[in-house]
Amino acid sequence: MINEDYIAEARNVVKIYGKNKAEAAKMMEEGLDKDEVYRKTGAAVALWDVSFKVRRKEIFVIIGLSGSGKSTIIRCFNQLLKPTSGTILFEGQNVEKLKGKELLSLRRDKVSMVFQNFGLLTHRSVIDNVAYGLEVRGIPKSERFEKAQDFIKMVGLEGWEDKPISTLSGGMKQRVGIARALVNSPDMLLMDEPFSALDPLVRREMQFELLSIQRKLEKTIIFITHDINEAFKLGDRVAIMHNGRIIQSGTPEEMSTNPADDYVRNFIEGADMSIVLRVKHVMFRPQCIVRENVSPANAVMEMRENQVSSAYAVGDDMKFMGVVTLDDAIRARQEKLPLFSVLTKNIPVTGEEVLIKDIIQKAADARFPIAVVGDRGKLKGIVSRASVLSSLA
Amino acid sequence: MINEDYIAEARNVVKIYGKNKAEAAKMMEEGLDKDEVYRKTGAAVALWDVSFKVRRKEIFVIIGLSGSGKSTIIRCFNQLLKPTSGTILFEGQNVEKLKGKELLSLRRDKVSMVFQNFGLLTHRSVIDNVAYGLEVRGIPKSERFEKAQDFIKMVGLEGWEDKPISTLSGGMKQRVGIARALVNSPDMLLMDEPFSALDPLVRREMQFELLSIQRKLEKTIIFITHDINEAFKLGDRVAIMHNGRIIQSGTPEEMSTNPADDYVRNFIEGADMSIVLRVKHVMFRPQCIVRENVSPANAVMEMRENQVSSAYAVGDDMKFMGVVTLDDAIRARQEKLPLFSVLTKNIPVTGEEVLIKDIIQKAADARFPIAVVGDRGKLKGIVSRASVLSSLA
Amino acid sequence: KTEIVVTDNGWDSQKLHNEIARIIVENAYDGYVLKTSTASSTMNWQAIIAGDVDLDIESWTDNVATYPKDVANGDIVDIGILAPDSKQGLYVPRYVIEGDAKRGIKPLAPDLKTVKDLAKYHSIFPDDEDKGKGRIYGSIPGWMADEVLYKKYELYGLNKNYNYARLGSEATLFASLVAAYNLGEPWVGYCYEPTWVSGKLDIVLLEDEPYSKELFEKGGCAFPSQALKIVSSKYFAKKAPDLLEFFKKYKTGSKLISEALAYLDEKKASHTEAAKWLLRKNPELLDQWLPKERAERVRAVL
Amino acid sequence: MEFLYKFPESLQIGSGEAIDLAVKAFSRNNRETLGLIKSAIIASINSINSLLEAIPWPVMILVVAYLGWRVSKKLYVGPMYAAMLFFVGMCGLWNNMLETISMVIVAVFLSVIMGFPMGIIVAMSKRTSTIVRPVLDLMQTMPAFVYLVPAVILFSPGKTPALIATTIYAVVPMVRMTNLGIVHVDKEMVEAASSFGSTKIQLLAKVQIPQAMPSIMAGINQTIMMAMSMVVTCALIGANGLGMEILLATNRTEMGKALMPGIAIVIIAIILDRLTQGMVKKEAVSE
Amino acid sequence: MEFLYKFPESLQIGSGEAIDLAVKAFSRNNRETLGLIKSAIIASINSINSLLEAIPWPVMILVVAYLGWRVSKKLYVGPMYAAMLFFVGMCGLWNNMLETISMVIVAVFLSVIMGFPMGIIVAMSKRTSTIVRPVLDLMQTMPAFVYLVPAVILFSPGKTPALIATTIYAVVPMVRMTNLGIVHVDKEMVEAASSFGSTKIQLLAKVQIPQAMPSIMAGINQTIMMAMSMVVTCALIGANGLGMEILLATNRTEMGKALMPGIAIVIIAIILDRLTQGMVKKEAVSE
Ligand SMILES: Nc1ncnc2c1ncn2[C@@H]1O[C@H](COP(=O)(O)OP(=O)(O)OP(=O)(O)O)[C@@H](O)[C@H]1O
Ligand SMILES: Nc1ncnc2c1ncn2[C@@H]1O[C@H](COP(=O)(O)OP(=O)(O)OP(=O)(O)O)[C@@H](O)[C@H]1O
Ligand SMILES: [Mg+2]
Ligand SMILES: [Mg+2]
Repeated sequence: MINEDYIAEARNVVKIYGKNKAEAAKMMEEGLDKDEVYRKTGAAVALWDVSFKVRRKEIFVIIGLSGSGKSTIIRCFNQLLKPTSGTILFEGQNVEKLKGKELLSLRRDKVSMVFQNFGLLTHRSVIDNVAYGLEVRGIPKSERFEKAQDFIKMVGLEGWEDKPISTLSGGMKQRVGIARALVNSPDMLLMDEPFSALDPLVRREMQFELLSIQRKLEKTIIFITHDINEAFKLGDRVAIMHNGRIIQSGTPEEMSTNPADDYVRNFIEGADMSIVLRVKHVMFRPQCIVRENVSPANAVMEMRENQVSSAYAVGDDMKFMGVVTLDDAIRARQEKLPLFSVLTKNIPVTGEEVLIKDIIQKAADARFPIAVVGDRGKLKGIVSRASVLSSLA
Repeated sequence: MINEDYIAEARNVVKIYGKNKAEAAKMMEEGLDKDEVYRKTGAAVALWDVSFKVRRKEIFVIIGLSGSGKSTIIRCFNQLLKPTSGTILFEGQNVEKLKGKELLSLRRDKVSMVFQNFGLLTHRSVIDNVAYGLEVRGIPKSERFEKAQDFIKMVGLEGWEDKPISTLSGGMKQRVGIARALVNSPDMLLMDEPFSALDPLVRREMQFELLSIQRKLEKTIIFITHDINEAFKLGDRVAIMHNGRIIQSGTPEEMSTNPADDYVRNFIEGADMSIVLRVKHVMFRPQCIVRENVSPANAVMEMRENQVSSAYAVGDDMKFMGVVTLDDAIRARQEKLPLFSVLTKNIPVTGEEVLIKDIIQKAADARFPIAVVGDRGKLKGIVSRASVLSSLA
Repeated sequence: KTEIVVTDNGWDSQKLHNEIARIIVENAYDGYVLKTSTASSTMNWQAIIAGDVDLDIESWTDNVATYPKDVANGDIVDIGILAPDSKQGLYVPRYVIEGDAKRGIKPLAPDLKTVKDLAKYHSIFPDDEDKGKGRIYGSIPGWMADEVLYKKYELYGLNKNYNYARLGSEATLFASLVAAYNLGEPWVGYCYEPTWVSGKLDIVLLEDEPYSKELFEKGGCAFPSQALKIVSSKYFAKKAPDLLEFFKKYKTGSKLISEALAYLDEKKASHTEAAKWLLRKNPELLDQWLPKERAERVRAVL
Repeated sequence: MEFLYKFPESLQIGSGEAIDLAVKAFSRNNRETLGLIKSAIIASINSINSLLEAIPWPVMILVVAYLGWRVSKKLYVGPMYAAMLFFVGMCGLWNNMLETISMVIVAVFLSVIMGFPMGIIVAMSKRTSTIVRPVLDLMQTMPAFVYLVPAVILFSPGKTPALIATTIYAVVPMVRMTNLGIVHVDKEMVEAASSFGSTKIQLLAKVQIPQAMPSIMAGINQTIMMAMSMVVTCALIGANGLGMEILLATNRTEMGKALMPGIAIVIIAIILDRLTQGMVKKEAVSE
Repeated sequence: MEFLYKFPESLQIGSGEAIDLAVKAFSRNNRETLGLIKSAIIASINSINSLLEAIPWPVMILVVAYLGWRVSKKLYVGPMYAAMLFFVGMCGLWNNMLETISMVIVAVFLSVIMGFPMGIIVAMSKRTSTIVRPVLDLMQTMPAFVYLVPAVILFSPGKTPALIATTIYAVVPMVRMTNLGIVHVDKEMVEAASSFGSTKIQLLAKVQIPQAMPSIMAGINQTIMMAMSMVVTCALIGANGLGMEILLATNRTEMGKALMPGIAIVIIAIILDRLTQGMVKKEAVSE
């Protein structure tokens, strides 16, 4: 039942940039901080003692802030970078020992990469970029264009095949990079922030596509992101990097239930803000407030002027009374009813100090934004469904 | 009570790139599609009949997909672009009519911009970039450095003052751009996707900072984003653009309650996925499953091998029985109890077709991921709090 | 002190003449210094016309296309004749005719005496760039000698079997001669005496019809034994009337100069040293050029 | 204190006569090899010259006008080029022009096929580049006059030494600009292409060279300009053509007459440059 | 069919004697103005020359070695430059070198202060650039020989026409590279700077010029190279210095002797280039 079939592994990988590598390594061993080492030796420690195993057919996500070494470690897997020390294994083989043809074959057939900054060939058209990997393998033009075509379609760029790269928007470029990596149908995909430039609609679509490809074709994927939500959504396992080290790795579940330290906890908060944010953090002033005892005509005018379709009604001392909709106010005006008689009264209310997680359901169900009241029922502000949900992102 | 004091306004602004502008405009008037017009005339219509007013001291957010014309319209406000037709008013003055010194003064004192691609001066240090706006106004070095220092601190770049731009990561560059615009203390800020390169932690901080600056100094801000959550979080009013037109504008509340059309609805879904996604979209296979009738020792071993601290117990036919924690299983092994006697049974369950919004509260409260069961209580998968919340992003 | 500027067009005999003149002007007279204007002959010629340069002490006027016109206009003033007997024409290395036993070169054209004889020998002066024809090196483009030679080349029918190759400068013309000499290969082309090449390499002037004025224009005869002239700008006479007297009398000869040039080359001496050597060896010259008392002042510094 | 202002004579070295002797000896000892080189160069220049001479002048003018239009896509360019060539003919310099062009074409061709790979090799390793850079400086500043004489001694006057001198001078910008172009290819792009298993040759052919194209084209432009600027120097060692006309006129101080071949040289340079730039650009795009 | 292969003589135009006469007349009519220009140029060259001559040679060698080390930050560079200069002295060319350097310094200085603003102006408007580009081609390919004679007629032989010819030739790369650099400044950056209300001058001084610095430096490098490559041509019109030594040796086909000043020229070119590059780089950084 347990899948212990590892396809790739990083073993005590260290990467140091600059001179004085040996000295820097010694200082790191003595437990000095990366920044301190940099100040003393001028050597930048990008990775320090990084070890992890990637299971066959899993999505292994690496997260971490900018500069934590994510791009550096992923680049070691196809030997774009050589570790200063430590080994990278792929299918049990030390990647660094691969020579000439073996390395070419690793890169051509087994491992493909999607680059953070796209790395597209600006002098080529979209399809020529996508087909590049096939081209260097010597596959004839018609065949490679056919294959490339499929993947261009998959990433939603049909019709753009012959366009030069410079005419694409950032998101489109990123999708070309994704198609280019997929077309090789490698055993392992290295994806360095592949969705960062996509807008939310396309991003969701691409995440879905990636998952279905991965499940269908059973690829192994190492996926880098700095978005914890994406990490948890896609990752079978997730590793968090910080300052060139892996702080914790495990399933999203483990990670969120047992964060190894404050850094991880802080990171995970990003995914689950509902347990730290309170109502006061997300509430805002209602656009339009009317006194309960004004005339309905007055209320209608107020709403029209503010271009809203509902208003919060308050009594003396700003006591919250209910919501009046434009339709109801108009009806009251016509039927000469007092305003308070048409108030919608079953508006959910909450307090300023309530945790967001406790009002999620309320907010999701509510027809109107929830009213936030203080002592003696005083209207403090309102919380819309949108503001609750967006605070969680 | 109603703030009708407008600081800036776009009136029927049209921007067409390329030749045949007149022809293209005519076709647009006849109601042709932007793409069609492009195919027929070669002229790209970036903006078509865009009108809106920006109130003093509000945050006016423009959202829309890539290429919808957001950057184009915002650039008209400080005359980096001249509209093909239509007028831009600032403080009641036609910006296009400003000449020489008047335009300089508009740009120096009244309107500052944060650029989508940062637009930093790569030959200058961080502080020299931030102080640039003051420098061109002729403010002496010590004074401008002092001011710049404050804003560098504000965006969290203390200690990086003298670093060259090339050593900054993307997110840091963006923050320099923000500080540079703020240091001028303009009446109006134009911000073109100012937070897109920031990681979630920093992004949340910057959003908070921006809000507090805006509230404290009472600035007017035009803010562009393609993130609906950000738009709703920051915007007093939001306008959605599509293909060079404004489709709808209003408060976040109005927008989410009365979307003008499917395009808007689709966009807003981005903020509120809980009403479209179902449990089956976010559930996953539990890491570790044990049969109810195995020995506790067996369960412990299974959990250890999977490196998890809890397992889902199933009976015959995969019927879901409960969750066993590692601690309980160890206790059972010691005390020689059967496994089923230590099961935690009050695990919330749900069905595959249930809407996410209906289990948000459940998921947020649950100690363990919710079990998803099919007919006859068969375990189909589990849904963790993290996966529910991340699906909303 | 008054500066007297003389041309230095880059060749040795002129430098030597300038140095001799310097010794005299600066020692026999008071109040003068001699300066040289170093440039190509064309440029210096223009400078004399403009009055920026005073004198050309060794002027190959026959090679200056505009000479008659410039004299007629009064832009250039003839002062005197420096050497009456300089030669120019088509030369071949002696070994072409007589061979050179030491270098193992057989005589290739033992009967080559005159320019007209060349017609028979085109195959021994082959043009690498045009197989089957011979090559004659003409004079410097733009010189009178070149125009005359080219007419001769056509008049004598040499154009049937020869190409007329022009090189752009004396330096390369002489280099081509040196190159051929170095290899012991045949070479035929323009040269003149006195010059360091004729002093250093053993070359023979091909004979031609005796000089006559009408024939010469058409290229039908030998170059006259050319007079090297001293020319000045139109301002010089006013500027230094006493020096004018000296330059009118200043006269050397081909043989004298060739000797001095040989001395220069063998001893690696400077032009000043060679000039002093020449004046020491031929003390009578000073008396021919200068009043007695001035001549003594020069002798004192030799 | 005199010795502080005059470099002491006692420290000075000889006049380098050894070099003269060495060159001469080399010339004597390698007559055949040198002869072979010479005939190859002459044959190539002459064949191009005969080719050009075989084209009737009105045809040539029309062809250039057509190419100019094709390459620039501007209507006025064709007639303009035609007028420029016609002007050269009107100056009576048509055949001189053909001679100069054949010379320049060979020199530019040699410069490009040598300079291009040299530029690539230099770009590949930093060590080569530290060695090659001063050599390029040398080739560019060592006055042609210095090696004209040895060239004449080795190859006898004529087109051969002229071509060699021109090529030495004209190859430099080709090497420099090719090198510059390849060195500045975006690192990301090279990395991406490598990551898909490109061999070094594939990397060069499919990524680096196409990316370096603008710089390489600037190199070709400067190579043509440099070759044209050597035309008069070549005339000094016996290469006929426009340069010789200039020398002739200059030696006679006929400024107006010198100006005409001067303008012809400029015209050729401009037309050659614009045509090659256009063609290279096109090829780069179609590729 | 002959007429197809020979450009018809009937179409040919005269020899341009009018130009000769015009130049001569101009020279006669403007003697004073020309004289003023001449004395200004000669004074500037001579003052630099006297300045250089006032420096004892060991001091100069030490200064250059020190600067070389300061600028390159490499230990071996100082002794290397010192050895190179010492070699020039050993060849007996110290004073010739000083003369050449003073000439080149003035030419490069003039080229830079004229070419730099010209490059900026050309970069500002597309129309200027279509006009200026062929003019630059002309300046670069029009053989110096063509305008040497008029220059001599106007200024008489010597340093003045030499300086003018050198400057005409050397200013071209300065204009080209400055233009190139400014045109290629990132549009975003210019836009951002404008958005903060920079005037055109501020934009130039604070953004475009600093950004174009690498290209401008390449321009200075090529300007120095071009100026050095004109040294011999200058000697033809009477500028003394290393070029004259080369001409003298060449006229006597003394290859070894010509080589020494040739090497000296290369040495000066390399040292001048490296020092200016280093200093400009430093200033650009410190600014
Ligand atoms: N060539 C280099 N020379 C010196 N230091 C480097 C070099 N490349 C990377 N580094 C350093 O290594 C560290 C890790 O960089 P890396 O690119 O792996 O970060 P990352 O996690 O991918 O960040 P991001 O999210 O911004 O992509 C950084 O601190 C960076 O400064
Ligand atoms: N210089 C130009 N020439 C032609 N078309 C242009 C030009 N600049 C912009 N466009 C077109 O105008 C449209 C709007 O561009 P704009 O940059 O305003 O988009 P945007 O909404 O800011 O997108 P993004 O989110 O990618 O920044 C696009 O379709 C683009 O192709
Ligand atoms: Mg990265
Ligand atoms: Mg934009």
